[in-house]
Amino acid sequence: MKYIIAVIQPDRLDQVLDLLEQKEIHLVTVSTVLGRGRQKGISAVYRSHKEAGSLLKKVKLEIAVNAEFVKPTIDAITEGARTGSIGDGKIFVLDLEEVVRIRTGETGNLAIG
Amino acid sequence: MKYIIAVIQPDRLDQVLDLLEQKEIHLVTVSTVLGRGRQKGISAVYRSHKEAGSLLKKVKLEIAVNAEFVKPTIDAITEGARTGSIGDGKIFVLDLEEVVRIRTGETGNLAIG
Amino acid sequence: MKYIIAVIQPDRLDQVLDLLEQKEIHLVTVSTVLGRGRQKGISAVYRSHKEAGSLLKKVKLEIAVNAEFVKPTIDAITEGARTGSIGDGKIFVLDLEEVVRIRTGETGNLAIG
Amino acid sequence: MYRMCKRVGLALAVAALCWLGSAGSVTAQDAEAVVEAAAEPAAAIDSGNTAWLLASSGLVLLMTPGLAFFYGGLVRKKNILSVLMQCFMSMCLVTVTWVVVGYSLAFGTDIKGLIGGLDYLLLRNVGAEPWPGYTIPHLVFMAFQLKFAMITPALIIGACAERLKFSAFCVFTVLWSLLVYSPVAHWVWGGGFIFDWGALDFAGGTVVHINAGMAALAAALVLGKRKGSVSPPHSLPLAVLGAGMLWFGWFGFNAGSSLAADGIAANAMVTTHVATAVAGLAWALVDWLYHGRPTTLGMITGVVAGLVAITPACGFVDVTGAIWIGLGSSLICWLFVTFVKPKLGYDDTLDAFGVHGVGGIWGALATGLFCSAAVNPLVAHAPWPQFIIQLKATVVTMVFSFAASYILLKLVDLTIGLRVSEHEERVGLDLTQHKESGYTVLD
Amino acid sequence: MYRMCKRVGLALAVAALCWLGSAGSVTAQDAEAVVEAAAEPAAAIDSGNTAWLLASSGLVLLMTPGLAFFYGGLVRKKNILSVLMQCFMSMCLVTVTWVVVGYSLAFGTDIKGLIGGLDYLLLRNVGAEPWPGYTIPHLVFMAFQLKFAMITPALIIGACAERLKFSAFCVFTVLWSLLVYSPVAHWVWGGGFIFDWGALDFAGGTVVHINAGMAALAAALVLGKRKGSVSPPHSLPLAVLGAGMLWFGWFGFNAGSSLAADGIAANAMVTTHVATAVAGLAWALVDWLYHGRPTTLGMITGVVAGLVAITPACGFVDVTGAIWIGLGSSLICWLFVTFVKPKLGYDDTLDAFGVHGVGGIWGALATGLFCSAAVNPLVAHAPWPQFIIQLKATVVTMVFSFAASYILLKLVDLTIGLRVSEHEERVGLDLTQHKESGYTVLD
Amino acid sequence: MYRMCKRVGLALAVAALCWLGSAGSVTAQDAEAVVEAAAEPAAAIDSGNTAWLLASSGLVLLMTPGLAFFYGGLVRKKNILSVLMQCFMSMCLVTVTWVVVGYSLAFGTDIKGLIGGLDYLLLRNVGAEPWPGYTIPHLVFMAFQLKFAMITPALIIGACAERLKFSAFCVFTVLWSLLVYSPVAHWVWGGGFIFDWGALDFAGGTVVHINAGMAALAAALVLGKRKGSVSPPHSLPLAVLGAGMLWFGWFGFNAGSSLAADGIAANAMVTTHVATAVAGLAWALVDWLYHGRPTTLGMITGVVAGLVAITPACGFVDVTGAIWIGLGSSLICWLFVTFVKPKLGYDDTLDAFGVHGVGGIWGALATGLFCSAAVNPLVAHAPWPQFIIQLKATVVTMVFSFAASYILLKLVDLTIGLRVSEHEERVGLDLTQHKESGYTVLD
Ligand SMILES: Nc1ncnc2c1ncn2[C@@H]1O[C@H](COP(=O)(O)OP(=O)(O)O)[C@@H](O)[C@H]1O
Ligand SMILES: Nc1ncnc2c1ncn2[C@@H]1O[C@H](COP(=O)(O)OP(=O)(O)O)[C@@H](O)[C@H]1O
Ligand SMILES: Nc1ncnc2c1ncn2[C@@H]1O[C@H](COP(=O)(O)OP(=O)(O)O)[C@@H](O)[C@H]1O
Repeated sequence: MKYIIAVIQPDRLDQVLDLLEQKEIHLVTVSTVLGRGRQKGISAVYRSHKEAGSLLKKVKLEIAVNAEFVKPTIDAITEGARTGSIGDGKIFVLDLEEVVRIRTGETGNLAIG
Repeated sequence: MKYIIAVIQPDRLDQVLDLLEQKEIHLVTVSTVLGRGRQKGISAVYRSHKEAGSLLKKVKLEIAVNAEFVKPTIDAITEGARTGSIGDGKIFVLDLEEVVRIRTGETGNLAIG
Repeated sequence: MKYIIAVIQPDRLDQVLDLLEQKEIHLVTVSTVLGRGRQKGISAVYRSHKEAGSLLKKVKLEIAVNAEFVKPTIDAITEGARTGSIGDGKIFVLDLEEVVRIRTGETGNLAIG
Repeated sequence: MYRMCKRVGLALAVAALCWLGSAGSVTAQDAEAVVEAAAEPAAAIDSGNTAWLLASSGLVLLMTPGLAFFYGGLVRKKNILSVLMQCFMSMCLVTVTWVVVGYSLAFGTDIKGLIGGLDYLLLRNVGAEPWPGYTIPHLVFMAFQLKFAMITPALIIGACAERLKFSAFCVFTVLWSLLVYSPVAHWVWGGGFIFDWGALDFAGGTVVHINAGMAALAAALVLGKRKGSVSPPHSLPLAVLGAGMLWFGWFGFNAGSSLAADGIAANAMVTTHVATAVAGLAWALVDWLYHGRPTTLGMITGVVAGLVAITPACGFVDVTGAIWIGLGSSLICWLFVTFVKPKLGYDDTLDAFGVHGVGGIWGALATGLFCSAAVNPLVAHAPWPQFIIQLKATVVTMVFSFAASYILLKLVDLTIGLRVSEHEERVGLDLTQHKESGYTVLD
Repeated sequence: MYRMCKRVGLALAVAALCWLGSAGSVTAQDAEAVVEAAAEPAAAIDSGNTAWLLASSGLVLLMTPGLAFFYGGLVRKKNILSVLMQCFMSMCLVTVTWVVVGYSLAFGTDIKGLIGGLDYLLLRNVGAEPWPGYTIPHLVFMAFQLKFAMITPALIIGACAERLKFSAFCVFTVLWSLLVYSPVAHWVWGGGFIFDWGALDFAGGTVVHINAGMAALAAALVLGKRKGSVSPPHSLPLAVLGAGMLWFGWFGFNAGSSLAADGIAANAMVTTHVATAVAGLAWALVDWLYHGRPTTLGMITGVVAGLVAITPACGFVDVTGAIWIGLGSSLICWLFVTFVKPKLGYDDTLDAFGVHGVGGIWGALATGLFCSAAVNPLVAHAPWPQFIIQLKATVVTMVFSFAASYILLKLVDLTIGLRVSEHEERVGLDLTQHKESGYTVLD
Repeated sequence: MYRMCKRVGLALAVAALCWLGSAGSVTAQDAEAVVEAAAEPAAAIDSGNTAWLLASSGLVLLMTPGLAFFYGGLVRKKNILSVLMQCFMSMCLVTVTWVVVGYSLAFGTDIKGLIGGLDYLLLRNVGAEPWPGYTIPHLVFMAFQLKFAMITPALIIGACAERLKFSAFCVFTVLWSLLVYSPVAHWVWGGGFIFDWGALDFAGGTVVHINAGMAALAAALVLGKRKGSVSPPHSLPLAVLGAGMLWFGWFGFNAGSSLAADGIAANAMVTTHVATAVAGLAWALVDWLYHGRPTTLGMITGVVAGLVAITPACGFVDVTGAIWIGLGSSLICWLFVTFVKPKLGYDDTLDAFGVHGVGGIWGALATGLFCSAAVNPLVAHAPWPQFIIQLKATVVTMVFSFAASYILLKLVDLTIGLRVSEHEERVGLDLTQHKESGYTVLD
């Protein structure tokens, strides 16, 4: 089982979620983050005081999947989130040792979906 | 050492934190997330425009523990967060290679607690 | 490759980001979290009703790096975030199996930076 | 009632004239003379007084949104809209009931001191001619009173927040407005029996605050406690905004209740302001002493407690009286909320009873202690005898409001149910009662 | 125009006097007599009327910030400042155009019924002397009208939110204010041809709401749809705050339009309030029936729809008329927004046309159905004939506003471009148009 | 002072009458005649003027909460309550000091041009009778002035935000209000020596803005810089809300300062509005030119700068003057904040000096440049001679306010300490000074 973390542009979220849905990956956890990357943000100005604006708003997805779903997941995210310009984001894959479904107490491959 | 990530219903947080406390698991990091799961959300209506409402508010816990604390942690979360209805959430266990306590520079099992 | 998660005091963020920059670690994902740790929070009072205040505002950093950057990263965070008083936070190091840069589809060591 | 009001109005006019002119020493003859002079020509509309009452009506209108934010900032994020919606619904519903029949029940020709007749049904006979004894159009008087009728049921929301079913709220508000508010308004202001006793209530200590406060207590008892632990206010800045709007609007509430832009209005504005400031200060200081820090929520709660307590008194007491009333209100409400409420164990979510009820009772009684004929010639009794009258008025209002509200609440509970399900409470009222979220998380 | 206004003013004064005095039965002689009496001494400033108009000007000023929050709460977080900024910019820009020449175009000496002359260029000849036929300083009349001129272009923003370029907004607002608003204001209020037809528009149904609504429709069509999916309101509490400020300020808008603190103002305040409450209630109920729950956004939308529709009518109809107008407005706008708009497929982001346009059209027509000389002697026709006049006025305003706005928008589009780039739309207007973020995430 | 005020009041009344009547050409005889006529009957209360002053008092009251949000939106999330709390505390504390002795020091019988006597201690002798020379109750005048006294110390908060100890704030505010505000108010308005020079300050350019601005500068210097880097505003929408409330309330501040609903009030309202709009526009344009984008914070800062600068002038200049004053204020403040402040290196957190101080100085001087007897007959000098008087008044106020504030701040610093510990600053003032959080994170 793998734990996939992806950081994407906020406005691509709907599209990524749709594509994941199409590939039967329903279960996702989403949160808002700030990212510093290669993308240069627009520097803000407050009463002539400039703010670097290096931290940009991004959305983070976390998806736990069985091994066979890793590729479809990465594909769906890549397809949905790619705009081709800097700032599109990254996908990180970590190993996941165990999963427990709180409602039933089920564990492992059974619990993940 | 393990890194435990749990996604639970927001209103179960207090109970889970209490139970963790009872099992001497004091150190926890909490954040708010949105989750898409089996639970069907209530679709919102804005001037007759319907919003799917598939992303529901959840709370995410992150707890780094030594191996012997994995089971008590999972038990506490399961007990505190279970309502028996869909949407109760999941617990994910990842392997944790190293921990550093910033204040002291201590590492490993010492630093985790 | 490693996936480094650090929880620090909110007001140390700027300093940590600067130090990371100096060590050529540009790419970071930041989010706000609440932490329960050894630090005792200030209990709040609302119309004479006391709130424990055990959950304190913290900032979480996530940084994916190649192996050789693990130490510099930990050093930068430790240096920037340490105040010497309780609540300074922790650094967690997890193993990272794969990285994908969404824009280009590159993977692995190439994609991380 | 008509005649009575006219009588009072003239007396007031006389008094005001005398007071403004020669500062005191009203002789019976003076009064007679002026009454006659005043009786001769049909009282005309005065543009200045009308201007102030139009402005005051606007100010009091703003108080219900103000209250919505004061309350709304104190609940959880997931229930913010339910509070705002209930406040706005109260504005809409009560406008309809008031215009249709509520106003007539309150201010129509008195029937045995108990209720007004149906002369003003659907605002029949309510037009641009002066409200008897005053120099403002009857329609303006009606509109001004309407704003009071609107905010009173909204005050009760504070006790029911985070668990009241919206449909139950609507039904209860309609019933309460007609069966509790209008009668009490009639008794105290419309020429009813409490009015006849000579009870003083300048701007609504009994009619608005005790009335709503007792209903809130009944509601907290009938509804029961919220599930789970108490949550901190989700946005204190919103609550502070609400408090600011309330303070601002309350000038219309209190100084407008003079029904003229005159010396009494001036006095009401000053006493209102001073009592409020003293009360805000006092709560902050007690928090400071007892909890080690002055809290913002404490200060704005004190501000509201001061506004509540000075309401019945503002046109009858001087600045010294206002200081004592403000101070007393803050201390009494603070003691109540800090020590008594936790003992009693009911869940008055936002202290609607603890502040409006308790502060209102103090204010109504204190009016009897500090009122002075030097401030307002309508004050017919010396402080202590007046206090006894105030006590009677207070007790009657308390008993009636509590009992009637309790019965209405039970009735609603037995028919359509008062409380949302545990699941709905958990998910939040915004989504389950209104299919909306207050704030987005993403974007 | 001057003379015309004077004539109307005197007639109004007469009528008001008669109505207040003997409630009806105006004979020609009475009128004559009073006209003469009134004509004799140069009409003086009345402090009460002036007080009300000063206060009303303040209230109407507050409406543009109110609108800013009503609209601002409904957009995405990343666009909140763009909405607030456009509203404030509208206040600043229109103040300048109005003072320089806009006021003169609207209220200067009539030229062939089409436009005002340049007598008031840069406020020349606008001083402390009374506005002809009234008892308030000319400067106050000008300032009161200015607030109307300020908010009207701000209403259009609702249709363009989340994609309009800021520079284009500025240019369009200046042009529209001078070339569309001032002419229409002149036709209807300044002695122009619609005024001559005898069309009734007490406080701006045609001038403000239909005018802005049609421009909004044109803007939605010219601009095209937003990219991506529709987002829920980022902060409904902000929108509710805006609605509360609008309701409060609208009292100045409507009751202030009597230009005096008199019975007509009282009537306007009451009808405004009642129509608003009924409309808020109605929208909530239709949502309840159709969507299963009453929504907060629905209720405040209904409130605004009610305020819009009663605007032209408030000084000419009684409470019963107000109830029907409020009810009708809510139902018609609800049907429009729910069924018609999705069919038509244009992207009127915040329903500026759906509420202000549609509600304004209903209100202007309904004024013809419910107006009554018993309420206001200025009503010269029976309902049906008046309806025909209203219909003509409405159609003319609709056609002119739409066509002129469409041309202006196309012009701006062809020269500097109306719409931000897709990238800017994605990142949000706050950062790309104003180099700012509404809210911080950290800290 | 009493007599003096009476004299001025009568002169004003005369002037206003003449101006309204025959537009200019006041002969000495006219004045004499009217003075006598006016002197004959005891001046009575005018309901219209009183209505406007009651409303204005309400409007000015709302400005302090408005300021609270304007400032509060600009600080970090963790310090929002500290700002709101200080503003509300200023309202409460100053009310008490003002009623007890502050008002008397400012407006009591003049003692050698330096300070008022104790005739009004605890509002003794302040009642419903007219304020000498005017037609509003003395109590209303006192209440109106009280709102000015309340907001002035609150303005200073802007320079101290995010690091001032709350206890120090309280002590400083009480001392400053009595030892700095009341004297300056006496000198300029209460018949003191600056008043005798003939300095013009219609609504508080010197008394409120220069006074608070100089104290803010002193505070920034004494307190030192904040730790760490500067943070962006945590909620610009809150700041915009505050700006909207300020603009709205400022109408009461400025047009209310006429103490009547007359032509001067009308002029004040119009000049205030125009200067504000021009200033808002100007700041936005300069930002656009210099930073590439017009910013929302820039626009609302310009709005406030315009309001500040027109304050002393609004009743003495015409619209053209207002345009120049607004424009000048925005440009000067912009230049100061952009280039001068960063050079000087002190940490005036929210530019209390940069906007209120600098804008106030410009406004006070510009009053001397643009004032005109055609606008207000109280203008006794031609522009240039008047400018010299204004200059003297400005310099004296600047020196006194800075020096006195500096001394008081040092005194407080040496006794109880002005600044929170570094740890407290890090954690935030809300939690450490008030045991509260502005917003919840969870739920
Ligand atoms: N090595 C990393 N560790 C943590 N977060 C990263 C890393 N690389 C990228 N990110 C996240 O992804 C976002 C997009 O990265 P960026 O470099 O701007 O785009 P791109 O991948 O297209 O070059 C960043 O803002 C950051 O939040
Ligand atoms: N495989 C997964 N990957 C990421 N998040 C998940 C996964 N499964 C569940 N979650 C999170 O847990 C929440 C609850 O899951 P859900 O399926 O609704 O409940 P249950 O576990 O009771 O069936 C989801 O909203 C989502 O945030
Ligand atoms: N074992 C852990 N699991 C998850 N989060 C932790 C753990 N230990 C520390 N944290 C996070 O780090 C923060 C700081 O920890 P704390 O114990 O207060 O400080 P210190 O490390 O200086 O003793 C906590 O508030 C919590 O968010």
